[in-house]
Amino acid sequence: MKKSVKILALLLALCMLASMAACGSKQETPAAPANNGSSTETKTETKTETKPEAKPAADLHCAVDAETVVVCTADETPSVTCRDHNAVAGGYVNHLTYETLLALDRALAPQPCLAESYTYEEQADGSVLWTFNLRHGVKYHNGAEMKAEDVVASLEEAKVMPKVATYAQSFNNVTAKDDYTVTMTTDGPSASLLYDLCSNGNSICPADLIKSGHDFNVEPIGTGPYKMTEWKISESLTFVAHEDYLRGAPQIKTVIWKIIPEGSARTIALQAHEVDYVIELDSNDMKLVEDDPNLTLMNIDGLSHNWLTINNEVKPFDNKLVRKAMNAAINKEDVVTVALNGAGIVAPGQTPYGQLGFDGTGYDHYDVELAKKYAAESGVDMSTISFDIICSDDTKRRAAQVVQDNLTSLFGMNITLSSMDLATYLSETAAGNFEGFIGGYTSSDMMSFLKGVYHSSNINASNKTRTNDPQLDAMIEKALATVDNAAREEVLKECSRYLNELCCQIPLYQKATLSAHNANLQGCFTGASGRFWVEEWYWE
Amino acid sequence: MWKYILKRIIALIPVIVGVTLIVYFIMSLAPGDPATTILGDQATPEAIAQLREEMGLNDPIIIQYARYMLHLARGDMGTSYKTKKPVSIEVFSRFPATAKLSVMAITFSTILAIPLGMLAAVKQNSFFDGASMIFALLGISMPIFWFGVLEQLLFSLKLGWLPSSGNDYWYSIILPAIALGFHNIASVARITRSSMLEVIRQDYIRTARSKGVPYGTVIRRHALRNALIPTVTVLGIQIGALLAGSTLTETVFAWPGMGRFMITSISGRDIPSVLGCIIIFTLCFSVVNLIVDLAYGFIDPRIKGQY
Amino acid sequence: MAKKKQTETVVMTANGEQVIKKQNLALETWRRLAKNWSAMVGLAIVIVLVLCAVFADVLYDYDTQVIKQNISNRLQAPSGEHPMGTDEVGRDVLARIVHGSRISLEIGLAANVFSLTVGGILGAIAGFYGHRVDNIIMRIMDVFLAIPGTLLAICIMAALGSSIFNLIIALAVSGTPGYARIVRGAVLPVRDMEYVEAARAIGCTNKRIIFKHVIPNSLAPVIVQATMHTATTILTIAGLSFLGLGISPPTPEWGSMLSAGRAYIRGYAYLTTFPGLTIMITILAFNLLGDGLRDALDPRLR
Amino acid sequence: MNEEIKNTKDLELDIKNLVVEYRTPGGVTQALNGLDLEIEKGKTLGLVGETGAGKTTTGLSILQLIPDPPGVIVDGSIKLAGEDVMLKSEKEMEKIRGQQVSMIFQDPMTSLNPVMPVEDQIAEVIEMHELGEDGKPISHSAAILKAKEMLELVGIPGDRGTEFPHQFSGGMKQRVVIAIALACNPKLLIADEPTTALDVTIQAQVLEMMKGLREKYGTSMLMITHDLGIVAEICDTVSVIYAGRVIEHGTLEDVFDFTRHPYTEGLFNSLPDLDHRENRLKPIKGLMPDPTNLPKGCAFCPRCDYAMEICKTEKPPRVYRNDEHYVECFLYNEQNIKEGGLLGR
Repeated sequence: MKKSVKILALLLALCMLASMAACGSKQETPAAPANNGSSTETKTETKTETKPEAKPAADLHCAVDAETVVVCTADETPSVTCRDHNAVAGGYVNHLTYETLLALDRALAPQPCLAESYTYEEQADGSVLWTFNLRHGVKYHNGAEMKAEDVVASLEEAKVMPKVATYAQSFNNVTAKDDYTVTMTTDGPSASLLYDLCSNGNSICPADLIKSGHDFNVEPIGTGPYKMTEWKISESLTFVAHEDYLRGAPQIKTVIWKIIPEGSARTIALQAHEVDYVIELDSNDMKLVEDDPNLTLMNIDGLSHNWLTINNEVKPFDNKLVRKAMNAAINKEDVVTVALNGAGIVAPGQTPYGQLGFDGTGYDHYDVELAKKYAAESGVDMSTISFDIICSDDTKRRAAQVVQDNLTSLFGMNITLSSMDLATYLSETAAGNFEGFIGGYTSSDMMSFLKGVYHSSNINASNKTRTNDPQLDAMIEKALATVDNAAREEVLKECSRYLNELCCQIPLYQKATLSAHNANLQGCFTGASGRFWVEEWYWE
Repeated sequence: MWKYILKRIIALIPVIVGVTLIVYFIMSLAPGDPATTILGDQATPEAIAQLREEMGLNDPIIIQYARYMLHLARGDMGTSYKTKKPVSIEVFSRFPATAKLSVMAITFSTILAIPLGMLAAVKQNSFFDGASMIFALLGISMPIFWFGVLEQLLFSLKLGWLPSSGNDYWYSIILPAIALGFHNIASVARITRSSMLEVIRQDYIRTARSKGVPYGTVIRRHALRNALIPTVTVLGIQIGALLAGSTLTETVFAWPGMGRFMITSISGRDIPSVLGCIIIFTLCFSVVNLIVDLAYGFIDPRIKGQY
Repeated sequence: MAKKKQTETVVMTANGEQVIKKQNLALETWRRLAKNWSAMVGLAIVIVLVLCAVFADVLYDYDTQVIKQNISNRLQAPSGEHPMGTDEVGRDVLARIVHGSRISLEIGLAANVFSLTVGGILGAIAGFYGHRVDNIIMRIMDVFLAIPGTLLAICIMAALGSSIFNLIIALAVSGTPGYARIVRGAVLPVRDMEYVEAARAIGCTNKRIIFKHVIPNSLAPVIVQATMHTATTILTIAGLSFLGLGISPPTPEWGSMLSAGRAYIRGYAYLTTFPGLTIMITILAFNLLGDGLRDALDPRLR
Repeated sequence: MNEEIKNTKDLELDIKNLVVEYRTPGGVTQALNGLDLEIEKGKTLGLVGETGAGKTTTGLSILQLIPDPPGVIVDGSIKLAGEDVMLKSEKEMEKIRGQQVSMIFQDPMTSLNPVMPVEDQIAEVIEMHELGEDGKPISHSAAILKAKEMLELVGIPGDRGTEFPHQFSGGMKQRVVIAIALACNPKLLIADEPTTALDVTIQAQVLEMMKGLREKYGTSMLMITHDLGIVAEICDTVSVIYAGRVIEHGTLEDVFDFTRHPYTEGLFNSLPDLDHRENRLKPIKGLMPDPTNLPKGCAFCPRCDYAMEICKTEKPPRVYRNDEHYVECFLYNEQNIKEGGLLGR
């Protein structure tokens, strides 16, 4: 026994030595002084010229060096192409390598990106012709210049790729007028076109590569600020700066994109300075990060709107008053506390708060008396209701437990919870084989939210309450056809109020986007959509 | 001996067919449509239909299975639903990591378990016997994901000795290998102990002692090798448990292996990938057990002649 | 001739002793077990667990103390009132652990009984009839054995969805081939023993021979396996919970408590420590008991 | 009265009042119950008795290899060439085992390590005890050479030494065991039923060989057996053991021709008489007493045709017929023992 303890100690000691040695070698990686502009004056002719670089890196406590950021995320992207996945994890890496004609700005409004400007005019047949003027001199990672034919090829490919085709429905007849002008048409005025063009699925790639069957999953070539150099499956992706990037070469020259599935392991890695930036911080670790002077926490109100979804086709949930009674009976504050550990807000309406067109008027908040009143009016004996809530992850399970407790103690409803894995949950809920579940929808604009969640055409897919309300459908379609922002906002607000009254489902919370990074990493902005801009980061 | 190996390899074929059959049908009958799963919460019905068609999910399951097996017979494990890469690439790019982890874990547990089991047997019913068995059992008693997190907290965060996750340095493997190996100490130590207990009662041990050989030497020279035979068997069987354990360990330590891939494939209903993993797991398990059977020959001359 | 005669006397003598011993096999086993302090510790813990399970309702009321939430009281550190603290929705952890023993033991027992029945019968048939039957059954079992048990359970749980019943099925299916193998292994030597030959000679049916002779003689390894497998089962449940395939809340199952608590491991370590220790001690106890039983029942070490 | 004579004897082995118990949770087994045994230098003693009488325990006691636990030597002394082995340390015992005393075990099938070539097993004992020509411990190759010689000596071609035990027949394995036992020319050889597990023809060969070797090296021998034929063949003196005690002892002639104890008589009657095959065998009735619960008086009395009341309650005293020959039985006193047996022998 004693011997084995000694051996173990020795082994550990060896490891320590080795790790120290490795750290040393890490710092020796030759690094150009870059734009930090600091401490370059100590440069000498000796072999130790890299030393001045090593020092700041040590001070920064960065994982690798002052030109590298190690980003860590929960899920590996299924693909590094832009059109062969629709995963959030894939979206993150797409933002590094690809760009789109338009891009959402920090306030989630579409702004020109690869397109310099655009115009539109209504045609005689009622359709609308859009003209996009492309930027000149935009270079791909392979050195080629972006031309209009690339846009045509990219958008046409998007239309046939099932995983992104949803975002390629609004436009038709994409044509290249000249090398720097692209036109396309929409069936009537379309507000969604601009948002659709911001989607990763509509990223622009070189036409010749698309035609020759280039494997973008091995070598993703776009115009984005970084190009991928290595993909160690299940482990990490490495990106290096695209020196010809249209907005100038990024300061961070290397981005290592690590995959760590476990939340606690991500926080540990961050605290141990193995990584510099954690995209999905576990809400339980929020306080730890806050209390750590070496780390910065970013807690951004998110767009993910989450609810207790109830199947409106199932009795007695077809009764609006029953739904309203349940809505008023649930203590959402408790849900936020328990499910999110406070990292989020109570949803103040049936539509996502913070987006153009939100209106909370007519929405009932937690109110036991009101709940009892609705219950009495409904004519349904609430204590006879029994149903099952499907939850597919820990957060949802925690939320569901509060819901279960509230409804049981107030009305004596009989509620069971069932855990399902994501696949089962998605299929079962889409097919309507459920009574209730904890679900959500994330979208960066109100229109796609409303269309996805409530339009009758999405029954058996994303309209899981199975709401089939012609009046609502009409309002949503009207909003989609309203290009003018102010006018559209009015339609959307009306829609929000209508939904608050209809109460198809029971909003619970809007999850915050939590991320954390080394306090010395600067320029980190995270938008409400969870989007961030690595090309703006730098060490200080 | 080559004939024997060949026979064993041929015997593998029905096992592989059986395994794929079972898993294919379990996965296909599972609720959860691969297309819906890939497209997620916000998919439109048209997109789902389009993807299902593309993935060939509209045929009857039997047809799908037959098609899969025909491809497999030609050595083609199909294409991952999720990543659209060939499953063989997906699996074999992760296999080395899992193999490395398993070998390290087995090595770690064997190095600790065999002396532990030996000493416990020699000092049967003593305090040391009980204590060492309890120590060995600790590993099997702690849920691996809990033990893993505790390891990370201690060695990575508190002491800063070892990286908490990933596979960046050669020593990244230490923590996951300990977590995984610790789990197997008990089985190996236990079987070593009980076979040792049996061996030290054998007549030839008495013969050796009657020659005047010191007890310690008797144990090392005569008892150990004989006691190793059942231990090696257990090591072979442990590979199965180890591969299963690797799914959890790999998740906790972000180890880029097959176990983690299999879990995500199961939850993504990525049937070709799941089958690919299962086939590799089965092959590994069978090949390791074949090696174990061959190893008997080297340990025990009596068995050598039987191949 | 002389030699033979004497050898026979000797055998009789030896048998005489064995006969006496056989009558007291249970007692003898118990005596040997009682000598093994670690096995006794294991047994004591198992007894405590069983008592917990039986008297759980007396100790804590299920509806008001085990599943009833009290958000204002959430994440309380251990204190006199809540010796193991409260969880993320303010439930008493101790109360849940006590009631959890019921779930864990129930599942462990049910899964084992199922595996044992199916696996035992299959193994006995295979071992007893031999040849073709044996070949067919054991090849099928080999297929199941080739899939690591946990992985099989994961697949089954994904397919069936999570409920206690499905969990039992998943664990039972993955445990069956192990039992089949053990029982077959125990039956094979018994099959050729003289008393079975004798039973056959006097016209006993095969079924009768299996139930009267073969099964009782396979008992020892099966008892050991059952004890050990219960431990494995509890551990597998914990692993499944970790992957989100465990038992749905608010059912107080240890594995799901540990798994749910791991999110809080940094700030509220007791949420994992207590369920974790409970699982650990339980598995330890079952293993100690199993090891002790194995030693006690092993005729070679007698 | 015999003390002086005894002291003048040159004893290789002298066991006095040896008491060995096996203490198990099931009870205390009285394996040896005050056993006395003497072997003169160069002589062979036959230790005869049924299985369970304590014969093997006697052999193991001499080597101090009683499995402990559960075996405990409670009382008595064991002297090898005058030195008490009970006082020796384990280290000293290691020097004695294999060199001064070696033992041949009952079952050659299990007595050899199955995973070690036989020459290594023979060489091991040589390496343990012998010095090479340079005075340092003998080299492995020299030991192997000697081992091959030993194999030749017991009638096995030396080049078969690299083979494993499973490649040998039972008789040859026993030869290997004997080669191991004799490799270092021990002063005392304990042979525990060396031929029981062998075919009759092989038995004779092995016995012949042992006899030859004994004469060649002048080794003393303790021949443990239940086969009276072997005793007649090879032994100088005989001790009959029953329930852990010598109940009759004498020279071969004393015991065979002047049998006194009813148990010894019984043993002889169990043998078939080839000259008078019409005579029925007369086996000893009953079984050995339970060693955990020995009768209070004479251990043999429950099976004895001549048992008297006193036999049940008191231990019989030792009665000498001559200097060597004695019995422990109430049937005899100093007078009638010399007058010929009650048993008609």
